[in-house]
Amino acid sequence: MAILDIRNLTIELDTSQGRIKVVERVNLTMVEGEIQGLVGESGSGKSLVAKAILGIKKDGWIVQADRMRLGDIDLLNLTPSERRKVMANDIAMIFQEPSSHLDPSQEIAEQIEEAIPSRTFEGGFWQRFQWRKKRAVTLLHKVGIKDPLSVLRSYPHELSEGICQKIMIAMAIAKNPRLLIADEPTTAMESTTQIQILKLLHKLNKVNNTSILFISHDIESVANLSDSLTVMYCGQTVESGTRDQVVNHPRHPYTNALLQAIPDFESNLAHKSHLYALPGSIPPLVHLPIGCRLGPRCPNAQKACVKKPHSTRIKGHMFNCHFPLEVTEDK
Amino acid sequence: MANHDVFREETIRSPLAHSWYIYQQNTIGMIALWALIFIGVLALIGPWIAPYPLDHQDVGALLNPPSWFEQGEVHFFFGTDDLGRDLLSQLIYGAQLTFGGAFITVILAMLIGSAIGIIGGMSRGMQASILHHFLDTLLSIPSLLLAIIIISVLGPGYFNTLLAVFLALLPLFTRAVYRAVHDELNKEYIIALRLDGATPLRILRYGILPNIVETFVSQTTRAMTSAILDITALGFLGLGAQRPLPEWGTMLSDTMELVFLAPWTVTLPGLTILATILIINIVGEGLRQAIIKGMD
Amino acid sequence: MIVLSVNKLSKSYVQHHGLFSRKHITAFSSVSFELEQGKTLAIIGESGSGKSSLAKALTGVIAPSSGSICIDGVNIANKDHQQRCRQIRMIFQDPSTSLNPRSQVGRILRSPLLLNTELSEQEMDERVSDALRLVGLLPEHAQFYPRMLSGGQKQRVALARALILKPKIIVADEVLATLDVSVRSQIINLILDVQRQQKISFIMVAHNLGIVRHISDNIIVMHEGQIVEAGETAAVLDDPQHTITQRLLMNQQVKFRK
Amino acid sequence: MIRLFALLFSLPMLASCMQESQVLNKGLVYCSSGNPTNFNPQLSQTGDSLDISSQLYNTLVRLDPNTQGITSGLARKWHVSRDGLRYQFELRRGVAFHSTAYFTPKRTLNADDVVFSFRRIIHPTHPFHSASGGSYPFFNNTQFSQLIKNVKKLGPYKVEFELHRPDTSLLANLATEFAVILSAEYGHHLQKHGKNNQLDQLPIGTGPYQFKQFIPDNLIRFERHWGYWEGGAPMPQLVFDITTSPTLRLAKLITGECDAMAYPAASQANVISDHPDLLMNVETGYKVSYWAFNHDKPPFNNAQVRKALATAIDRKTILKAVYFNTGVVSHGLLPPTSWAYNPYLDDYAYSPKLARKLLQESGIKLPLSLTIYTSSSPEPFNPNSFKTAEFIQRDLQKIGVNAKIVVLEPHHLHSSIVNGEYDTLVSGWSAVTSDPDNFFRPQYSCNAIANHTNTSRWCSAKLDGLIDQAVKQNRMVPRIRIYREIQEKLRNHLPLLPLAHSLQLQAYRRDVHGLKSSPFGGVNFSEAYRD
Amino acid sequence: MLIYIIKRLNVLVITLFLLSVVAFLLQRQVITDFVNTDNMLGDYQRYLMAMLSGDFGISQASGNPVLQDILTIFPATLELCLMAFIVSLILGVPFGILAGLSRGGSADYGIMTVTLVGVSIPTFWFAMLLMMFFSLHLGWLPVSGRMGLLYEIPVVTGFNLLDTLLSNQPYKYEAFFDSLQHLALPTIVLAALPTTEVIRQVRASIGEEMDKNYIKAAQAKGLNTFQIIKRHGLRNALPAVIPSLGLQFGRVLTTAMITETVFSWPGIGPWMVNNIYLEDHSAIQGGMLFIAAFVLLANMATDMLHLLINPLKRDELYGKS
Repeated sequence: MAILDIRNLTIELDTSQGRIKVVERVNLTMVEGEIQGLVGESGSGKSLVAKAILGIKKDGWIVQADRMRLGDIDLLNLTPSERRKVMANDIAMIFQEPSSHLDPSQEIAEQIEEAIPSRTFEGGFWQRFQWRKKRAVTLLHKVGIKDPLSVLRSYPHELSEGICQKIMIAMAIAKNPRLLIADEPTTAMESTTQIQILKLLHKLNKVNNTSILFISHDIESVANLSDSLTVMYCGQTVESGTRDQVVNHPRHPYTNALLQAIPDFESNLAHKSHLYALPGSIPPLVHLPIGCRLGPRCPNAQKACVKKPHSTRIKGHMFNCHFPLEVTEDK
Repeated sequence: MANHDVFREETIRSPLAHSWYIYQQNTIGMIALWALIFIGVLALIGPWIAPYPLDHQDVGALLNPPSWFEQGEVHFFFGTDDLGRDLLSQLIYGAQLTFGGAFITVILAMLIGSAIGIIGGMSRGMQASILHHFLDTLLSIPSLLLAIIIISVLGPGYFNTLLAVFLALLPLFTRAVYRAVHDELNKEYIIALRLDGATPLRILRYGILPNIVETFVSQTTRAMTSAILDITALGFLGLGAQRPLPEWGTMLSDTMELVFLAPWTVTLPGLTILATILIINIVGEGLRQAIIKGMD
Repeated sequence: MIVLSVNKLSKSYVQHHGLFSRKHITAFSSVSFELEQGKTLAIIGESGSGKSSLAKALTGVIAPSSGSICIDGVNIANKDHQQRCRQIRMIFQDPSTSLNPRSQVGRILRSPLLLNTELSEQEMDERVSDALRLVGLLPEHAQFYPRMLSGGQKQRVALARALILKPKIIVADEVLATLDVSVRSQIINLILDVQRQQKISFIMVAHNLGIVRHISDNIIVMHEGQIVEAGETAAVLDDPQHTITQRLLMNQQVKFRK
Repeated sequence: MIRLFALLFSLPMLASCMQESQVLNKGLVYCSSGNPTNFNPQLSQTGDSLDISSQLYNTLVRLDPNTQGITSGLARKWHVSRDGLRYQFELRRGVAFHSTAYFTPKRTLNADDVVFSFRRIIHPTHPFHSASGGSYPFFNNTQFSQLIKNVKKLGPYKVEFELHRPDTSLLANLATEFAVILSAEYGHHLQKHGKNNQLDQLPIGTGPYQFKQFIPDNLIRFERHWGYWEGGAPMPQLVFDITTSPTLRLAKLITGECDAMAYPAASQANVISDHPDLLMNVETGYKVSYWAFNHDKPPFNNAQVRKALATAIDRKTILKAVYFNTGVVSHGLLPPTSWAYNPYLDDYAYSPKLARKLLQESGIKLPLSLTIYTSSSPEPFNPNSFKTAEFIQRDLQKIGVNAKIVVLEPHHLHSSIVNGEYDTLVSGWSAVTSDPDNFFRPQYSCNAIANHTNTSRWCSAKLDGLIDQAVKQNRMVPRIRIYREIQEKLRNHLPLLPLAHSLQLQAYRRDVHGLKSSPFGGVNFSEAYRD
Repeated sequence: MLIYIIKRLNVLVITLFLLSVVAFLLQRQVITDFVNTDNMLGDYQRYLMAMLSGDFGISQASGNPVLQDILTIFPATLELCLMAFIVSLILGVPFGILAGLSRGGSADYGIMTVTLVGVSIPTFWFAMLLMMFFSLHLGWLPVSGRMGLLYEIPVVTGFNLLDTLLSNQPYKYEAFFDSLQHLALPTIVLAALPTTEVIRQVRASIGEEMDKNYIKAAQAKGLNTFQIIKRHGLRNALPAVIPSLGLQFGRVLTTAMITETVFSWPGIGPWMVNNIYLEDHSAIQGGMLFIAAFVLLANMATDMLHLLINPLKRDELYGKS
């Protein structure tokens, strides 16, 4: 069953240059218990999608969708307070730069305890007093923190990014969420720490069967971790499908370019030879091209590309391109 | 290949020109700017355009109310004071003393204070740190208090007031510029410039100064308001300009005894001070915003 | 032909703790290596391993405590920026902070020429245009201010600034880290082209081993200010000897799905 | 938080509703104009000390407010010897002194106290003569010490003043607020403890109120003297709120913080009379403001020059602009209400043309420059000396005389007067008796130069003779004749140009009754109350 | 912590030292006219010793020791300043939060316009306007002084509000309310400046904090706006306001000197101005050093407080800074 089902999500921003469609008709479907990767470079709108799911809105945002469901809950028809309740109970989120997402003026203990919902309490009332603290310790243990007591007594600035991210994850799993959104959780981290966090997410998925929406600009780590992938470019979905479909048989030139840009260890690319690169750069929000937004950079672009391409779907492998790539052999 | 043609539509303006462009969109700011220019012009040519000379006393028109009152007369637009002096002329002359005096003081303080700040900011090590701590402490004493302290040494008087305000403003500029320069020095583009082999002077000219314009603007407007407030306050306390100099604060303290008889002699100079400071604040805030916006 | 030889280069500084206690901190010590013309040397290591400080010391951002940096046999360790910058140039990690937001691209590029050459106005303009073309920009970009350029374009300008004095060596400190993948390849290609055309040696501080493997000829692995392993890239990465290298490599290669 | 805020701001409003207060009805507040230098009017001549005098002290004789005649005070009756050289006073019995925290009297008033009070002034060897500086301005100005030969006790309640020469102004002088009677017992008590200065700082007198507290620049607190010989005052408490700014004094009067105020500014007269809650007493003051020429500084010793300058001054405008018409233009030094006033004196009418002509004829080097010294604070005789000086400056400019105004704080001005630094001086005189002698002697006599009241520094033996002759004469008609002659002389010589006589204003709230004030300044709260 | 205090005190002492030199020169110039310059150092030494032992000399005007005079009148000023601070916090914090939350909105616009006028209005004129309106026109509030003078309250603390309550007069509550009334106008005038400053600071601080990531995280946790402000926003925003309060103290004290002059509040302002008129030099320099030292100490104290409250800054106390 689909834990998350989004149809034609469109997000518009009011800016001084007028209203801009930063996210245009994006579809996203997640099966329960999977890790779904959402890949895109800067300006692709992937974080906006996450915020739209969470329902965090700012002034000047217009969010529209044909459908937006979390399991059996219709997210579109909720009052703000119901929405907050859903957020509090069913969705958790972890972010990039975790230390800045912790309140600098509070000890970790306080913040974790705030994140532990009362509904998860089990046991007699006499245990209530110490319960949250115990639970906090257990949670920290779960995310692989070796000295939970001293961590609980610390302030965020005294801890490393890796520990902070683990704390964020601990706070996320405290409420047994149905969906965990990880928005660039490892960006700007040491590679050693990155691996720890990724391993932890992987373990959570495997052990608790938590559904994870993994958002990243790094197709390498996404491809590594996820069961299925969605690739976005400039607010449009370009391709989505299972890991195998997207990574091994990309149909969209953009996905292909992303994959080619990684000089893999196993690839037989000649040393110091040119890497495959799309020309040009990502257009700024105020100068988005019409039609297929990759158009000006696409090696296969033709006249037809000024129109928005229809999506093609083959066995759950969806891609939006006028001139898709041929199916390639397994790499 | 690059999408430069997309940017073609936008004419290439320097960040400062761009800031100015942004400022021009700010209607209130533009009105305030024109008003500020108007006050500046008044301060400059006031003596030539004032309806009456400074020492003109019309014995036949003592305490005339402003012209919009029933007993008012048009040729004394703002009315007269108890010596039959035209209030409008007094205020125009006062612009030179209050606004002009503050302006010159601020400009001098800016030049000298910034110079010290730049030297302090560019030099590293012990002396800079001492300067820093000393300024920090000195700045915790407000400028008016500092001015009062200086006045208590120098004695009351208009020139002494300006001197006191000048001395009180110095640390303000020095510290702000010192900080800004210090911050700039650690920026990567300054390091890059240094790696280009640039001399400190060149780093200052092309690297640092264009990037601390905002500091100059905000400090200058801040200093301007505080200078006017200080000059008028000292005038009001009787420590600044003395009668018959029509410094606005002095005018106020002088007319205080007429508050029952001729309220306009109190309200009009006060309103003038308020309006002037308001205008400077609006312009300053507008410019600051525009410069910040012009940066991105 | 060896252009750069670094011998026992060290950097340490004193950090004050309160009034009395002070601590000697070593950024790196006794670093020695050589670099051939037209080759690329990659420096890898965990953060805090001193690789960034080493890059800075090489270009003169910070002064080394001891040791020598010889370019063509001349020690430049204690020379001023003017002498140094004709030989060795630096590209910073983040182009948006290393380009003066209040200067036009043209002026940014001209400033090293102005300071270090005796060229006429016209010649300088030509050099600027050439440099811009070389990095894939247009001469018109000289009129632009950095804020009008995209991240990739800024990095190109930074590269042009490094190239404009025709140095022998360019030190690039994590220049690829902040770029988007699709743009990153462009810059890598550009660097490779420039190296081929101008026979410039590169020293690249990087952490993506895939890229390192692709573009570098030699590699230095640093840990806690020391070189723990060095050699030809392929040799080191295919058969890492030191545990640190092994760990770095392992982290890069964890596969969750196969 | 919002509730707290609301509470905080409602409190003052709430309190303002509680007008009916126990305390407020048991006291009066008087907005006085400045700190008294001491609490003994013998020692000073300022209005602030005057205001205190009638609360704390009594005098031997008093001035009847209606007839301006002399009536009895602490002296029940008095007798003047035929030759006018001996004055005998018979004292009232059972007059109690103040009993305060610092002194408890053991006896009532007797002749010793009178002898003590006056001997202190006239005998330089008296232990208290130099206790507080040894300066007795009023008595110096009236040349009291030169007049009195001796003050003798004739009996427990009988005192005799022996004079060197007859002087008809003696009784008037003794009726002033300066000739107060101190307690000899208190004096001896202090002397025993070596605290002589305290006599004038912590006062003991016989007046309706006794001293309680003094906080400089803030307040003076008096409490009712129950044993007052004329019966205790209606109010238990009297506070002087020391407020230097006349604007603030009026503001306080309007808000009811004060019940009466000292010296309303001339500019406020209309506001006060228009205000529904306020009342104003207007009395012709025995005050004059003048423009004095320093005879020590040529060319101001030249009568022609003085006349030229005098003709240049438009006094009517000064009266209008500075006095707001609360006064009259002065012709000669005396106010029109004085019996010695000379109505036939022709005046220096305003005429710049004539002034210019006179100045040219005077033969001095032109253009002329001069300084005008003046005080920066309002004075009883001139609400705004500086403004007056500004008008004089303007008028002088019209005849081509360049005047520079030097404004000084009162005590700085005083030292300038002592040193004679000024060319001309805008100042004035407040008389303390209605006797014309009190105008002429301080301003024109040679002795007064040393007392710094003769600010023109002009000295004429002939005029001195006339002034002395006038006070020896106890018949009215010849006296008037002498004074008229004096005025003629002064008109011709013009050592100073009298400018204006100000009115004596006294403002108080409508609900205050029984307030007494005198034309010479000073206020008396002995019968004042509020309903 | 100790080291930090020592560091701060060091600078404080240096500044006061410089001020004392100025004060000394002032005194010398007037009294001895630089007659014997050679004896300068010795004189200064003696002068400094006297200062250190709290001997500021005798006021020529009052004849009392200067320090005694200052200590008598200073509580009045302090009372006024503290009241102004309380009011400025009570008003400034909620309005600042409101403005900070509705950045760019109409509430923000309105509040910021008012604060702009607030910083632009000359104190003395504002005082006169209020006096004209509330006292003279409406007759609601008294124009001057600390308390109706008919109330006789013994001085214990020097703070009138406390003294009235501590006294055993039968009318003590009446007197208390009367002092409150007297405080009202000067407090409003004096509070104008710090209130605008608090509003601006809180607004900026709240605005800044609300943009921070941990607020987004709290939103993602499902907390509502009120909870977020209460639990996270204020906790982080308010400490940032503290150091500026310290700076404000100096400004308020200075403004108090003007306000006191207008409302004839018997505090340090009129005292100081009067002494400058009278050229009473020992009083001037005593007052000057006292005020400067007080402002600097107050400043230091708030900085300390800020460091103590803010966990991020606490590290600076032990070491680096």
